[in-house]
Amino acid sequence: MPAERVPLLDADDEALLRLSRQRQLALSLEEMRAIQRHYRSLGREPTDVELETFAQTWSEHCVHKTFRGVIEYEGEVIRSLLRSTIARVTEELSPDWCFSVFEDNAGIVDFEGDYAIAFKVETHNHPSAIEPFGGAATGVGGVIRDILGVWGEPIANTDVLCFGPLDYPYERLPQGIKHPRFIFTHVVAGIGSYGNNMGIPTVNGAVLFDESYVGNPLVYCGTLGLVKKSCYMRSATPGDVLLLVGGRTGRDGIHGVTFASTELEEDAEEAFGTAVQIGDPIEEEKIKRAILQVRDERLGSAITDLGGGGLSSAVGEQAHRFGCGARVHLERVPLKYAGMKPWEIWVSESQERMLLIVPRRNLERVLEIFREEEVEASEIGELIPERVLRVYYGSEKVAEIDMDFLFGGLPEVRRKAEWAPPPLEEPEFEPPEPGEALLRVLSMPNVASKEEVIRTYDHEVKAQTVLKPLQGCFSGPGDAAVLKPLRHSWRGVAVSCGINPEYGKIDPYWMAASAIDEAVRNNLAVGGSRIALLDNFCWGSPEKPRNLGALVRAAKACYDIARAYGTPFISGKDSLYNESPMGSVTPTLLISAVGILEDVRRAVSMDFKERGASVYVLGMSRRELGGSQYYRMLGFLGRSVPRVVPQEARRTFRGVEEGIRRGLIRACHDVSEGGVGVALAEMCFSGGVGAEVELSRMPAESMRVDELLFSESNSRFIVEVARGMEEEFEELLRGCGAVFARLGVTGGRELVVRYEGREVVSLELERLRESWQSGVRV
Amino acid sequence: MSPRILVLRGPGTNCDAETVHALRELGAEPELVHVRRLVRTRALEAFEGLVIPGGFSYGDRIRSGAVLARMLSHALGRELQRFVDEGKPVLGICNGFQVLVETGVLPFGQVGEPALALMKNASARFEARWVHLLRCSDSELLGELPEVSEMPVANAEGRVVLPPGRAQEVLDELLQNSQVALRYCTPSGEPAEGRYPANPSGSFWDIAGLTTPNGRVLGMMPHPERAFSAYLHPCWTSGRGTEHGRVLLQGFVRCAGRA
Amino acid sequence: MKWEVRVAYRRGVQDPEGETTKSALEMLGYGCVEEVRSAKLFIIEGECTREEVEQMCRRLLANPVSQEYEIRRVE
Amino acid sequence: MKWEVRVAYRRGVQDPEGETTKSALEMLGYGCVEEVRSAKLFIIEGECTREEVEQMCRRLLANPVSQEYEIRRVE
Ligand SMILES: Nc1ncnc2c1ncn2[C@@H]1O[C@H](COP(=O)(O)OP(=O)(O)O)[C@@H](O)[C@H]1O
Ligand SMILES: [Mg+2]
Repeated sequence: MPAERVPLLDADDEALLRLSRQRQLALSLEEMRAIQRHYRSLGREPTDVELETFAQTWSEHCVHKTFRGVIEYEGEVIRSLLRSTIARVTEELSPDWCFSVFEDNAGIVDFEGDYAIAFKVETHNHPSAIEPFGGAATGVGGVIRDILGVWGEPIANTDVLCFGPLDYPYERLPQGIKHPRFIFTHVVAGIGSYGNNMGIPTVNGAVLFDESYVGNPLVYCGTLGLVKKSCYMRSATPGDVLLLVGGRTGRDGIHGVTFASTELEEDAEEAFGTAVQIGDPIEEEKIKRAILQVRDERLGSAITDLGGGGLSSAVGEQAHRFGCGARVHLERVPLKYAGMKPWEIWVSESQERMLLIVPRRNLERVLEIFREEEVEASEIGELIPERVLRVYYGSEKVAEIDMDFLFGGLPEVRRKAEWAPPPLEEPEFEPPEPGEALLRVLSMPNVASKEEVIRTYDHEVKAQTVLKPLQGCFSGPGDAAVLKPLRHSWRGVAVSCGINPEYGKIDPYWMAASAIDEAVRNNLAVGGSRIALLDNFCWGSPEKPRNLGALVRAAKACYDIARAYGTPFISGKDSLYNESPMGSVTPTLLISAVGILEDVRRAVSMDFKERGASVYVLGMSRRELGGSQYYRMLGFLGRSVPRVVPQEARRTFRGVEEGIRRGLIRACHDVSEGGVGVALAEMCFSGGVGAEVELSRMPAESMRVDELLFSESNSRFIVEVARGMEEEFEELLRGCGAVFARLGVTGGRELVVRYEGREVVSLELERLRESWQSGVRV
Repeated sequence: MSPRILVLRGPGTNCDAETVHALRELGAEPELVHVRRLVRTRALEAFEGLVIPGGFSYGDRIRSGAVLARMLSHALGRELQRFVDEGKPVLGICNGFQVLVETGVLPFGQVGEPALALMKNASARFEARWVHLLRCSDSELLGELPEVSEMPVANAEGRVVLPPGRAQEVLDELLQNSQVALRYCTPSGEPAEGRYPANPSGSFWDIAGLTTPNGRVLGMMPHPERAFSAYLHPCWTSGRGTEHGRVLLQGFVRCAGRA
Repeated sequence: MKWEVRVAYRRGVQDPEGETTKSALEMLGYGCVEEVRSAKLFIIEGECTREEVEQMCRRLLANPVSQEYEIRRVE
Repeated sequence: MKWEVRVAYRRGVQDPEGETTKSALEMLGYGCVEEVRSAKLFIIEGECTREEVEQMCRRLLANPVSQEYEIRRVE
């Protein structure tokens, strides 16, 4: 099965583009020309294996051309958006507790002693659009391998899912697009199946609905891992063996990377049918055991997952990282079936495979470990001192690529970005009755209970989940999960997320600011501190200047807010071609946060605990209902998007952190979608304890009662303070300079809300809960 | 004396680490052994107790527990039968329960054809939630477990099905021998009577756990190792955490200590 | 040779997958559906005799308490 | 009327259930088995037309990207 020479030297521009398209290379004319120039200088035609290597290594998915390229934006020239915003936060903060940031498959922060925590979030959008079960399942499998790829033991999963409305009319679905309900049920089943089978608890996430996701759902999958710093091996040298472990290689998943870097079109099913995979979690479970054994015996010198681009990227990137080259023998790769071409073997993205690099003296023992777990392990080549990638198939050399060109020859991408505020107006309307409105907001799909999803995920396997996604005796919506990953220590990890694409429709800057704020406050609410962030951008094509403008604005907010909060980014990812025949997705930024608790026994859940305790609101409420669930329920978007005032927020955050540390706070819930009204209702029915509050006491701009109830201003919390502790608590908050007010007391079987003494809401816990539970049905 | 307990695993077993940890903390000497190795060494005899933990052995393919069960009864059938006959304690948790049913060991202690089935939950879904359990037998394996206890379930196939047409007959036999050890119930201890979510799987007669007639083999869908510390309980933040899983496992370890 | 083994719930045993499929179809507006039952199929290739396949069913593929099986030779 | 819908993964898509079944059968000593594939069956009763059943398959029962389905009228 020989490699093919691809005639490139004499091709004109049109022919170059045709070639890129026909072979699904997703390379631009500029890039094709660069390759052509390179081969002209070599005086020979490239092989198909070589061409494929460039397509993979230079794909948006692998090198983030947009984020690292040049962007012209409002007269400004940005060189590498990534370096000038996201990574800059971490660089400037340079916290000594960050063990590894941006260079590995996952970000890693110190935890306790020799232990560190790794965290990574990925997306698997296009595969989930066409094969939702397999796409989501392999999304989970893939991000777990990212953790294995830093020698980490996976300890928890997260998932954030964005779908079209579940009641979307079938008649309006374009050809080839699956109904949101079909996608929803199968994505949830896929995520549950992979995590449950592998025995990794799924502890945090979110589910959102918006019309723009009908043609292109978003599936974010995250995994946390436990890393032993003393067993973190990254020091490969020439002569070390390349060991391919795990499942067999097949045609599946070919061109997944270029698929992810292309817009979804009507014929996507046909064109990228091979990108579809189902996944085998049991295979990955076995691999995990073997890898952890290799880790504990310190037998490897490096490791990486096989994800996008398959062997071509994994081998190339590792060789590059260690400043050497590699020799690979493709005929040694175990195949699922005969007849695969060398280039197919080289770029296949078959699931459940990892690449280990092993000093030759350890090889025998490593192979024995894999045999014990019944996992195939094959020596496919080795690292070599020259900076060149030599790929063989039998005796034939099918590729010889200069590493410096492969990793340095990519023409700089230059794009234009623009942004103008959309022409939006603040609505004027007769406010509905507040109690009625509260019940309706509680059942809005984005607010309503996701219990039916959450319970199909095992969130307790490993017996480390101290705060679960559903909290309180009556299963309310927790802000963050808390894990206790070490047997010998009470130290805990808090995991949370923040996401609100509604705000992005008004201004992506404030959407990003709000997402960071939400992720951080969710984490603080359970007792997390020393928080690190991950960013995941899901955007429409960056070749549309408006999309790119939105991206620039969001990235700038990431810098401004994270810098002000002192929360470094440790990892992230972008997925930039989320387009379907129905247009671009709403720009969507997910921020995930990981924090530390000194002692999990101090963790705080969001449910009200006892009668007669004091209820406080922390933070300033503003008249900013643009993008709120309340407006959405009434059919408006508005324009007064919630902003963030970092200095003010930090004072509130300090109060919460310290209040929890001192044990003054018995219950804590962040105020997010649905505002104070929803937060209070959730705290009541989760704990089975009612409350009576007076809204006029809220520190707020002047506004109507319904606005007070449903404004989604950032950086706010509702807390329950134990009886008798009020004074100490208030003193603490004053000391922090935080804005706050005591709103009322807990007790009874109802939520009673007054405004200047007049009762505006009076609802039984049961009714509140029922509304909340009626929103999303699987 | 600390009993040696074999904790069996196969590909896809995934609750082994916490199970081993729990047993060790209770003073036992757990040893985690891969089924292939057990088949090679046939060392079952050397242990005082056997635990088959939860998970998805062989991916729950064909039926949950079926493949691991066949592996046991085919390659180790005689050893397993002897272990059971000698009255050494055996505990199957969740997937382990399914395995014991598929080997035939539960409910009548005979390696062979299964006499009942654990089928897909009535909801047709995997489901993770805490349940209340009614203690219905004085089997030593349950230790000091109170009349009503709390533990979490997490499974897709936990619905006990007795042979259709003969269900009542078989149930009567089980009851006569006091083999129904645990039933799903309400917080106040009334049997769930099939009602969701108190009975999360739709299990027949609310059966959550069964023993052999001599009470020495226990299979249960709920996970005691996940109810091992108060801070794993969903209401611990309200000061209402319990440790019923620890209590139950203590009973098992004590029993193994005497074996 | 090619055998098809079909494993289905015995009558009288609840078939949750069939039931949820039915209600999902109803939700989609297919009022015509009266009942849905689910079953599993194993397609086994190889030189196996019918007795061997019978045995496989009894020993592994079906649980005799809740399931029944049917064997068909297709090639 | 009674329809039988058979849904299976397309060739080339991994079938872990089939693979595990094969190796379990081998372990039990059935050396004759060369390949096992798994599939799902839905038996739908009711006055539905073939077009309706076709639609059910496309909308709910199968995903044409990774699976193929076959509809048979049995009664
Ligand atoms: N897809 C999901 N997977 C896992 N947990 C989820 C998922 N969706 C929501 N959750 C959990 O449900 C709880 C409430 O989330 P959510 O409804 O988004 O509330 P809020 O908007 O108040 O943060 C959280 O614990 C969250 O982790
Ligand atoms: Mg929240």
